[in-house]
Amino acid sequence: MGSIKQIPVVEAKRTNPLARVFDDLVRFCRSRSLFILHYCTGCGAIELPPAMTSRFDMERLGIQPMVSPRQADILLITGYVSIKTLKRVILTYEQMGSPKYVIGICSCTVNGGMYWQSYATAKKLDEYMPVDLYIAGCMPRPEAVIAGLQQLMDKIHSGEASSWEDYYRNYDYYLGNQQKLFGEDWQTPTDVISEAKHYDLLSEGTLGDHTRLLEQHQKPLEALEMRLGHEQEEPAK
Amino acid sequence: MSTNLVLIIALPLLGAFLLPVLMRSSMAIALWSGPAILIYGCWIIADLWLSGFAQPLSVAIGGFAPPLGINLYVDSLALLFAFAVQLLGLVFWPFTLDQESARRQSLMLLLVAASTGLALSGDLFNLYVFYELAAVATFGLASASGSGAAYVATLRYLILSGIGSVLTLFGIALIYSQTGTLNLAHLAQLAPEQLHNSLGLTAFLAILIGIGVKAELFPVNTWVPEIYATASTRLSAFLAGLLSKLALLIILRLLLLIFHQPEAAQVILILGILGVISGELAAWRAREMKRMLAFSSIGQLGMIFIAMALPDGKGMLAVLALSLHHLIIKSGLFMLAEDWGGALERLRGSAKASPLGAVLFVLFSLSLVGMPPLPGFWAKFVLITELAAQVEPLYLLGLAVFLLATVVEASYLFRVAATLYGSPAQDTLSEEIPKTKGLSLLTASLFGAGVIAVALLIAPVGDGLQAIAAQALDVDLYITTVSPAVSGGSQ
Amino acid sequence: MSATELLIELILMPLVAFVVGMMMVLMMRRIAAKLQRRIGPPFFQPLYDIVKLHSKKTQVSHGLIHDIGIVMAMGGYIAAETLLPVPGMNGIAEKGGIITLLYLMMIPSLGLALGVGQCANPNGSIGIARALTAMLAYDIPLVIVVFGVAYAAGTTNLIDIIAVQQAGGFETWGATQMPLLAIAGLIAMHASLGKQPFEIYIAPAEIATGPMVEMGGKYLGGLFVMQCFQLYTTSVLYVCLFLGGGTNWFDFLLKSFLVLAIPMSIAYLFPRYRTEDLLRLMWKWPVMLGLIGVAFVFV
Amino acid sequence: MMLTLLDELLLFSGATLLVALFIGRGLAAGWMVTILYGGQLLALLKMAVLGYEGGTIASSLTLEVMGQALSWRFDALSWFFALITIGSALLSSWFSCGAWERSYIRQGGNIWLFHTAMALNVFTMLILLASGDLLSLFIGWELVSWAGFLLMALAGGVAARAAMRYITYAMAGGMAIFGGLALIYTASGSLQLEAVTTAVEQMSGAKLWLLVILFGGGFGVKMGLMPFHLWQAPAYAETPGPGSAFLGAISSRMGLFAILLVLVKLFGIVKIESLKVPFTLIDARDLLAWIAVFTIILPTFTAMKQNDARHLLAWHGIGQGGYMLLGVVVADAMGGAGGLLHVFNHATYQAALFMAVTAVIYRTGTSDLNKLGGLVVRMPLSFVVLLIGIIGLAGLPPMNGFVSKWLVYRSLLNQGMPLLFLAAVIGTLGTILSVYKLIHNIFLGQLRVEHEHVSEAPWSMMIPMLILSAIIFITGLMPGIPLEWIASVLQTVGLPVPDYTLGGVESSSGSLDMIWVIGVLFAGFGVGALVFYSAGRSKRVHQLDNYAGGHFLSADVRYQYSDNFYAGLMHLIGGWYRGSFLWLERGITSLVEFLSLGMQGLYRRANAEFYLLTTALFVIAWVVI
Repeated sequence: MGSIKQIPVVEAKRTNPLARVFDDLVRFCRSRSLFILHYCTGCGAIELPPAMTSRFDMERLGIQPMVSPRQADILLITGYVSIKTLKRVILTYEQMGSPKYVIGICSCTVNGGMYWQSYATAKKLDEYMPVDLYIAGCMPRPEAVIAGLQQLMDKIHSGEASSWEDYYRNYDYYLGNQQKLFGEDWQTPTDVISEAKHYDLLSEGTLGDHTRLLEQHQKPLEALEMRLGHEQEEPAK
Repeated sequence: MSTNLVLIIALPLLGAFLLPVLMRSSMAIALWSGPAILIYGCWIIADLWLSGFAQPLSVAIGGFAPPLGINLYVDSLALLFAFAVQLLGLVFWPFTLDQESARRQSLMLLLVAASTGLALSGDLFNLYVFYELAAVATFGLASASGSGAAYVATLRYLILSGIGSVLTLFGIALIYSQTGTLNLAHLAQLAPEQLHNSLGLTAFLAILIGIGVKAELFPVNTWVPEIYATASTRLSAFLAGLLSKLALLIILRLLLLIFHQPEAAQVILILGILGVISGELAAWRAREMKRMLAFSSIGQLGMIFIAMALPDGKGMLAVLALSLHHLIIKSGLFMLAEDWGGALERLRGSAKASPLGAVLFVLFSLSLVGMPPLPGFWAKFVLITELAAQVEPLYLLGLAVFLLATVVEASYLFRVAATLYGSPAQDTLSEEIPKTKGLSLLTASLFGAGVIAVALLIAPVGDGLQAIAAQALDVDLYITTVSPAVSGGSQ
Repeated sequence: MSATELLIELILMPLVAFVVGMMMVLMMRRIAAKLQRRIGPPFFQPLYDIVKLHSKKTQVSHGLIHDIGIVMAMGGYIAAETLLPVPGMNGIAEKGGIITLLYLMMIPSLGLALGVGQCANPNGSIGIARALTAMLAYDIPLVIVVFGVAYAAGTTNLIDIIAVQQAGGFETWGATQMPLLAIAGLIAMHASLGKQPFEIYIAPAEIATGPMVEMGGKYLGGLFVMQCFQLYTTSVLYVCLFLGGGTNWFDFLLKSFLVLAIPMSIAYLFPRYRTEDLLRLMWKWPVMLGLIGVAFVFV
Repeated sequence: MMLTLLDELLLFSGATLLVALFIGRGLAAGWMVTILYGGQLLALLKMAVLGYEGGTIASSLTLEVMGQALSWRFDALSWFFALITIGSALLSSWFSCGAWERSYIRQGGNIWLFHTAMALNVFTMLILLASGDLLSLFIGWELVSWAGFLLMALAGGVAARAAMRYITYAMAGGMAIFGGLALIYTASGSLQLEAVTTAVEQMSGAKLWLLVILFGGGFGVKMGLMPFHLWQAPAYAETPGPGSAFLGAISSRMGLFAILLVLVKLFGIVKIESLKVPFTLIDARDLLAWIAVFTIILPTFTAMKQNDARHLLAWHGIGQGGYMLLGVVVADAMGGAGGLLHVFNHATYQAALFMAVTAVIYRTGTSDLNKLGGLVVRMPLSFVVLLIGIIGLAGLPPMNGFVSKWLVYRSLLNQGMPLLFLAAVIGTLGTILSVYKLIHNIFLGQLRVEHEHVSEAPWSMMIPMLILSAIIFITGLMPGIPLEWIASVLQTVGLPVPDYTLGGVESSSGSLDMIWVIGVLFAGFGVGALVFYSAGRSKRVHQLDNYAGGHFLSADVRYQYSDNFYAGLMHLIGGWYRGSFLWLERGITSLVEFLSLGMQGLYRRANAEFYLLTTALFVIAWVVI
């Protein structure tokens, strides 16, 4: 059960003062330029237009909407997540570029809210992906949303908002929950384990029974590297 | 020597009548006599040529001097054609021997004799007689294949050339009534006063149309496709290749010696143009090798007529070149058609079965459409330079038609070539694909070799032709040769 | 001039272009905000975005061509800047001339097209197809305009073109000499910026920002840099062709920003044209104006 | 007798033909022929003085037929074209050796016929280029036409049909030239160039018009000028790979050579300019220019609609021919240089492009743009070659195509021809669109499952492609190299010469120095790379790890955009493709059909004697009246 508290925040192990300044600058820029991908499930989405447009104007905080997960920093889940939806949410989350942040809006993302009895709804979002911030309420008003975003900005600036690393560190746990929900043969196109290696975030929690289960049926999805071989089995007819 | 020259007409004639009798006594003699005669004829002419033949000569028959007596006029042009007759007679000789092929052989000899006569005779009436002889021989040969279609075609041919003869005779009669002589040399003298009028012209046109039947002149050539399609290819080759040229020769002589009037030329030009258009266009849709060749030879003859129509003998060289070229090419093509008769579609992919035949076909076609440096190109080059030199719009029209016709010609000839080299259709089995073989292929390759030889030796050949043309053009030479007594004007 | 001076110019010109370009991006977003009664982003927002994107941890690449495409997109413009004379710096403008400049400005889009192509995302491909079509649309009036200006000046050398305009002050400006061409050029330039109503190839809601769909991190950052250059190049080119270039930096920058402000303030008031409508519009009015303008040049 | 250098070259070429003819069946034959082409190239380079100083080298073979003197000689013009011819022949034949040859034989192709046809083409082209008078020009012309026919037809099937179409067009063109020849002959009494020039001097407008139309039309057919362009694309596209590379590179440029020789050198642009089109403001030169421009635009936009790589390229080949003619007829210093330089450049990149496409066909077995994609990860070198090629074809820096087009644009600008300028640029834009479609649909986008195991083309095919790419880039960087030859060509045909530098062209009204331009371009790339690679390291992902609106992608569902690539554009201009020329062609064909039916009907009538009598009566009546 990985909640944000238990994760030690890794400090950049640098001694060069210039590097510190640079890291600080980078964190500052990250906090002041946030591209949102709002995954508009449920009713919370209705609160975002006022938050973006002339009334509250997110852009003055450097926050602007984006359309594709590759471009986005924040994944905004604005309401209840049915199981079908959750698959897409996870796919989208894994396609986003880290550092990435997840914000759950409305009580449905916290505990299922009014869908508590529903057989088809994922109750707790943070069982399936690390969530940086919940904005509770049904639905929270734009002020609340803005306030939440500002809180996130502060966390980013101070460098605590690193829960995305948790997804790699405890991937086995999250995968386990996902498999419980979607079945044994669950697989996303993104090869999280190799990414964990790529960011050297591989830790004891990354691999486990569930990842082993995954590797049994996982179709190979390693990238198509350029090849310069001149020998082909036999040219096409 | 003069007697020898008479022999080349007399011997085949004799042979023609004796052959049926001979073969009753001995097959062998009968088998070899015909070729022997022809070889002898060739030898005579070759000998005459090689023994420094420079000046034309006239041979009086039966000792009466022209204009009273009849004579043979032998200049290099006539000699060339006479030689061609003998040689082709030999080449197209029906070599088997049985009852009806004996008839064919004697008819062949008859045809050779008559054709030689046509080439040499210097007398209008003789020309007519030989012409009739040739016609008779042709009927016999044409119907010899014995199929119903052949008989029908022959009948058409018979009627047509019959009426043609009547017209010719009518023309000759007119001339005689006007001048009282039929000797060409004599007529040449008298013509300027007595024949350069509407009557003379009528006479000429009557003769033109009459003889035009054999010369495949439009529109009296409607017999051509049927005959060529049904008669034996060797005969077709002989007719298309040689006899038409001899008829041309007659018309040419008349035009040069007697009737060099613009109107005459104009008629020939118009008919020639029409001939080209009709022939080439008709050939474009022909679905059968022989028919296609027949139509294309109509077109070619039309071109020759256009050349002939050029004023005061400018086209002489072109006529000569085109005729000889067509003679060789068409004979060769007909030889190929002997095995490749029938629908063109049958030929799909037969290049595999008979590569040499296909190559020869392509060679002949290329020369026919006038691809340099093959001889056909030079012949056409001579023609169009002369045509372009004319100011008369009709000639320029002729030029345009000629060029367009060549395009059409190329397109249909090479459609056939593409068919030959195309991959055979699935439904036809390989054994169904016709092959060119045996004698005909040999003959065709002979002609092919001839074409290539001419292409290589084009420079000397060209000079030779120019010399011949110059000699043939010289009217005074003709007159003085035939009747030295009479100098220039009338008696 | 000496090699070192030239070298300094060649380094300085792209640098200036980048800085000014970022300000232009800011201006653009501010204008948009003002038109929508918003406050708009802070002053350094463009810088924040670029730094953030380049400092992303994940840099998703679809292959070497994907990377090279971005490099070409930035590099092409960096090269183009050195052919674009600014007050006091001519770089190698006289070695290329305006035709070369126009073609150099196609290199970035070609590079981008290649990069997007390897992303194996049909949205991107569709976006590029539309972008190239749009190029076909606005380049036709653009070349008419360029022809008119170059023919009027009797040279394709931008330095000379500017000199000709500065000869007699305001009267000899291209805009006053050839007003029709200036208008046509403005429309073509607006279209070439790929802003509303001509941003069918971005179409976020339809094809997920087309070319940018698979671009994250430094890839998107590269495109942001490219956008700065693009705004700068386009407006400065227009200034050089019609507004007599710049005698000093002040009026040079003033002109460039004003020129850019015109299409920007039009852009955010309009929805988007479909491709064929874009073509129809571009091939009708600006072309007509341009041709008439060229006719005037000839008489 | 003493052999001149030209004799050596022609003999060498003939020898190549004989070798191909007699020992062309073995597998080593390809290499042997290639080496012999190399020998020809050397023999040509021995004549390099022509390319640099000009002058002529005569062949010792002369002929005298029926009063016509035939002679053969080389000058700068011939040398320039011969260089391109032999160069492209050498590389194409090199490309065809080894791997390609084997697969061609395995697919039932006749390699012997192929080598022979190639050698024959080169030989005949050299003869044409060497022609010293109009008659030998015509002879060479016909030889080239028929040799081309052989090369186009040898694949059989579709190719044979295309070749038939070609030969009909070519014959029509040839006959037009033949007619023109006759007219000139009557005017000048000889076909020697000097005599013709003098004869043309005092020739009436109408007659000159006729000549210009006949020759322009005749030569235009081989160039694929409007409206005689229909035959070219299918004919070139269906030729076996290296053959199409060779044909696309040089074959149709023979038309331009002849136009340069006859219309530009003999007649002179000034003379042509003096021919006014009645009731209009334009003259014959403008007419040619406009034909050239339509030849640029229409085929280019037809190419955009092609779905087969080879057809697309072949259509572009037609379009690029327009630029050459355009430059030549504008005929100022830059235009002439541009037109001629484009001949060289086009040869290089067109050959490279056809080879790259052939390599793709060799590996994947198809050139259908809707059946490929994503091959860049499997055939990167071919991709690079194709990329360099299309940059050249589209005329963008830094490749050589840009320089020649730049020169043409500049000449149009100097001459003040806005509409032609505009049209030329439209052509370029169209080219950019369609070449992006080409490279995207073959090499970019999603790799198909069946192409997972494809590998790069073998070296025997790769090396010629790389050599060509190198040439494309180097002549783009230093256009001065070919411009030096072109300068002497321009002098030979009597056109003004631009003052060129190694890097481009000097001119008071704006000059070009590619060395600088490319220098800064690559410096820019360098800076860009610095910025790019200074940021964090990239993570390669699989092509299926891709944004699809939250959809899970799988290999069995294509996620690729290739068909109807420019849908938006086609919404507008799709209706403008009327195929009018096709319609025209069909119309003419069916007209001939109809007439020939009528004629056959005429001969099928039974009552022949009726004709005879009517004719007889008619003519007699005509006489009497």
